[in-house]
Amino acid sequence: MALIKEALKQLFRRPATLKYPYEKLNPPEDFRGRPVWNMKKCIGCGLCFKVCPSGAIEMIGKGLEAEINHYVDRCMFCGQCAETCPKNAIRMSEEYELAEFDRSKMLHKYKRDT
Amino acid sequence: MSHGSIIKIPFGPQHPALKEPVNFLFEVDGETVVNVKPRIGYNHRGIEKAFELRTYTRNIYLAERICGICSDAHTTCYTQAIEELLGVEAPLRARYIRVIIAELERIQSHALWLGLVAHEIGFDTLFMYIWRDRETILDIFEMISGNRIHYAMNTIGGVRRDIHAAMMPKIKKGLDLMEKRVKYYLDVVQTEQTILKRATGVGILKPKDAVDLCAVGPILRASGIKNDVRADDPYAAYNEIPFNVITCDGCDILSRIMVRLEEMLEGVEIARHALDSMPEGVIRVRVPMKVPQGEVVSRVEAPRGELIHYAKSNGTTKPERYKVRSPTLGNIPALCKMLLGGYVADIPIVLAGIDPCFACMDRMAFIDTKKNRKWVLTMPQLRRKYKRKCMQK
Amino acid sequence: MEKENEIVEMLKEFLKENFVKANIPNRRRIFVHIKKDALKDTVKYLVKDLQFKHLSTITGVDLGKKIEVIYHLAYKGSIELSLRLTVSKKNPSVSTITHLIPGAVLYEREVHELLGVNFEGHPDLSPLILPEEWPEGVYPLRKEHELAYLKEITSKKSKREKRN
Amino acid sequence: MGLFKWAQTKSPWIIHFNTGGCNGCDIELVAALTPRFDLERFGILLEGSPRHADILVVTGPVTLQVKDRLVRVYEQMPEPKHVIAIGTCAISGAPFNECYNVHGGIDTVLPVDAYVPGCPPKPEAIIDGIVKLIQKTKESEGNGKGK
Amino acid sequence: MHAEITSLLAILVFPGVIFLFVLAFFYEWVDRKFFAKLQNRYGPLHTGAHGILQPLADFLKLLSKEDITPFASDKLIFALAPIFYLALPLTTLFVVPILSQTSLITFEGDLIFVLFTFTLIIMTVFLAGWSSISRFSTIGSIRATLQMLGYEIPMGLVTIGPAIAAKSLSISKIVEWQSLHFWIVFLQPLGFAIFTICLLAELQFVPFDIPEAETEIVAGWRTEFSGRKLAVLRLGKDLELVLASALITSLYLGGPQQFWLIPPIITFLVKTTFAVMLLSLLRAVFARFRIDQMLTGTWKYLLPLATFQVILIQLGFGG
Repeated sequence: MALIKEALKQLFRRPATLKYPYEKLNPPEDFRGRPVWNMKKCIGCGLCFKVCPSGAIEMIGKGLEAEINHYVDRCMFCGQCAETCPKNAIRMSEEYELAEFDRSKMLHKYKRDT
Repeated sequence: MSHGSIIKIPFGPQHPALKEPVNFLFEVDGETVVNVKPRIGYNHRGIEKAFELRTYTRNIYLAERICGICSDAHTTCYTQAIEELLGVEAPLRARYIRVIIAELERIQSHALWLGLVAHEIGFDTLFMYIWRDRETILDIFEMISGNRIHYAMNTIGGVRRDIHAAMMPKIKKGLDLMEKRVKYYLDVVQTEQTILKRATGVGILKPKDAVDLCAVGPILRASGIKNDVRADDPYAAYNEIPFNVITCDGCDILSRIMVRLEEMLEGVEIARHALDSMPEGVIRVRVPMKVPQGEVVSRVEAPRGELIHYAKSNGTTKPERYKVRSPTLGNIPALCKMLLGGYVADIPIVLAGIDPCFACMDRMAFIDTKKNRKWVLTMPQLRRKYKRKCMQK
Repeated sequence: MEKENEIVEMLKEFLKENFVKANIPNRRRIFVHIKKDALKDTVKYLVKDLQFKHLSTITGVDLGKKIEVIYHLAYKGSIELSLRLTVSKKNPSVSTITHLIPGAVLYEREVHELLGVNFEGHPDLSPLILPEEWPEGVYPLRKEHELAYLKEITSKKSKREKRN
Repeated sequence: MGLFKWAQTKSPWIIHFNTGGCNGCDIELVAALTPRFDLERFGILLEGSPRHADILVVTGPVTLQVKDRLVRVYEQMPEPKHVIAIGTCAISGAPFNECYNVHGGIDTVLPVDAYVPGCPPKPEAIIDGIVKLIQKTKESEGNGKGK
Repeated sequence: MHAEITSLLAILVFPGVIFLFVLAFFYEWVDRKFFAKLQNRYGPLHTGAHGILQPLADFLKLLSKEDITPFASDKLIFALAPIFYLALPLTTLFVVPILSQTSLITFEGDLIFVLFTFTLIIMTVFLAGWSSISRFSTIGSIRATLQMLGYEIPMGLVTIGPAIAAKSLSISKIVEWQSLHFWIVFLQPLGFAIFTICLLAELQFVPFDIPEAETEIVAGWRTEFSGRKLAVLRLGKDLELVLASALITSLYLGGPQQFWLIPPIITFLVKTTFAVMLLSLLRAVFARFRIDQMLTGTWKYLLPLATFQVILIQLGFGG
């Protein structure tokens, strides 16, 4: 019965629940969500793809012409790519609601606008 | 005390008491357990082999994913080992940050564990309260590292993110809240009759057995043996921080609960001290890709006990051999000892009592196929009989 | 480092010709290389006389032609002594230490399973195979098995199941 | 929308299965049940028996040992049933690609209805995945009766 | 003819079958909501207003699910057990006064009948679990029966208390007596406590949810049931909750009484809701006992206390 006081106290308290889909908390500043490439800055050095621990990044072509494919279904959001990038072209966004029904939709392609 | 036939009861691999697949075969005489055969290869992924195929940088994240609850302990152990091979030392500030993260992790891990124990004995309300309070720590983690679990804080040569002055008030507030709540739970656990009934004198592990069976961590400490890697073999900045090694000599589940709760309080103190006395400076040093030849043994006190990594390098960018022994594996022989002679209904709580983390343990498997064959074969046979019958068209 | 040196000296004296070499790379870390046959006596000496009661783990390393078995023993939790010995790959066997340290049961099994080292006198060293259908004689942590080969075993197993 | 269909979208019971993951996702799934996120708001209950469940929530890459079990649990579930893969390793097995005992993502074994990436996904992301799946069943054809 | 239609309507609709089903769903919602509130969360929220339709949604969903009969099971008993499990509390509810101070069916000794059906319910549980031929169900059913051995006798003893006070074995008479004198809870608080504890065990609520302890034996005796059968089992359980709360109300809290202008049905609903909340509260603040602890506990403490209560009444206290 040690908990009875605490339990009864809860009756007069608002639930601790965050009514999630209806109210959202903003993720903190440095949240590690889906990485986003800024292709204006990218020089196509390929470091991100070499360093990725789970092989989620694919680079097609070389140098400034390079296209980057990012597979969200393989990404583990560690942020090593963003940390390694010499030009700071990768940013960890605050996007985390990434659920999909189809794996093919989880591929994000980045290409330099010319 | 034999009442005739011995019944074999499988426990797992999919079982609500276990959030992970593992299997125990119990031989039961009446309500008493007379034999235990663990079979715990279900989480075996083959990580040790994978270590040899990846570069040192990529391995940090693999080490992190050995276990989701004590991920920081694994990375600390890994980065320490590689730093020693490289002959570099992480900056002092980085080591202080490692201590803070490790202690926060210990608090959240123990909170998680206590919640699960409460859940095992059907005390859902306590479970809900504890997990609610645990969110405080997870919020702090999210703020510091950008993720609730898998903080990815450690890197070879230091830590990746700094703890800024702006974060201090929130961390301290969270620690204050945790301290208050833990003290309350300490009180609840000692006064709630139903918990005392379920936890006192259950899962006894005598000090001598604990030493002989090489138990580690809170299990060992709950058997009254003072043993803590943080104190005995200080790493990170633990040699600069005063703290107590908590022991309890009840040898049962209750003392394991007490040890962990007291450790949470101690963890709050350590984290506070570290936050206050953290020196200024850089948080990481750059290290080369190639690691010179050598070998090293690295030890860390994970929330579940002594964690030991052994690394051998061969002068390339990939390790030659990497070995991990997680605390849970070390505690399995002790667990079998605890279960013997106990009640069937006590199995979940005793099992939970060692805070099993099979994800850690099962990077390597051990399966006793020959002995278990009898069961392994009968279960599919039994299940095959369960032919599905669709009544609805 | 005094204590560490002292332990090495004591071991040297105890082992005599069975002692191969020792080094102390860091504080509280000792690596001692001994001859295979002296294992039992050494562990007994370490456990009974030098208070190395805690066995942290046993590591097996594939050196190519030889397999190295390392026993990590801890002195009252602080000094970690790694006792190393090598066995030939053709006939990898070493005597068990389970009667001295009961906690070694699982570690020995693990090394047996993943590297194929035979521990003589182990109470229950039945074939420890990873998944149930893992082929005998394939030890995943040996260097001669490439990942591709191991993965092939994996996929073969799934294919066989599909046919059923 | 039929009455049964409505009931199905309002009362999805889940069963949780770890196929050899690191525990991170499992913890976050359990955290989603606790007061802060409270999955019961949507009528979601965590059931122990596969016979009672509608959604199989799988975490972790499929290891060889656990594969058969996974299929068996799936087969024990009554129709209509869904599978959600939680976490990156359950989707593609990616962090453990070089591990010899890993079979790959869940979709190599079972048909998956929804993927929730993240390592581990936040409880919010898990709720998001389940809610999206419920939305999808609501929109799909059929009267909601089992096959 | 007219009277027959009215009584038929009374049995089928109000306060009979349909009303009781609605009440069962309502009380499940009350129970879940209150339990969640105690745990500082919302509980069902998005199904209907404040999730009030949640139990109905669960029920309908289960009806629409595939119904699997395990191949090895005893099919006849497996199919019949859920029906019995539903029918028993439902029939028993007819002898409990709901609408007025007399129940639909009343006879001298219906209290004994209620106790008898409580035993039968457990026997159904046993058959349900036993017929599934699954380890977990079998253990669950054995535990249910073992547990019954513990609480059945104290429960029988304490329910004699109100009967002695009202000098009748009929629940309706007991209710009537209370409206003329006091609520029996004031006369026999000890009996009330014991009765509540026994009902917790009967309902298999924490701390006595041993037969369906999720972390030990999956879902206990219900493990193998799915689809329609599970729906019926859950409804049966809800009806049992209604029955339990109705019994607390009629035996100890005065039953459906008329207060000024408030009709008896309202007082009945208020009192039973209170009883459900009490049961919920109790199940929130305890941990589960072990089966042997439960048995020794009931025999060691509950039984002597129940006997003591009866002796007290005989001595003229609380009678």
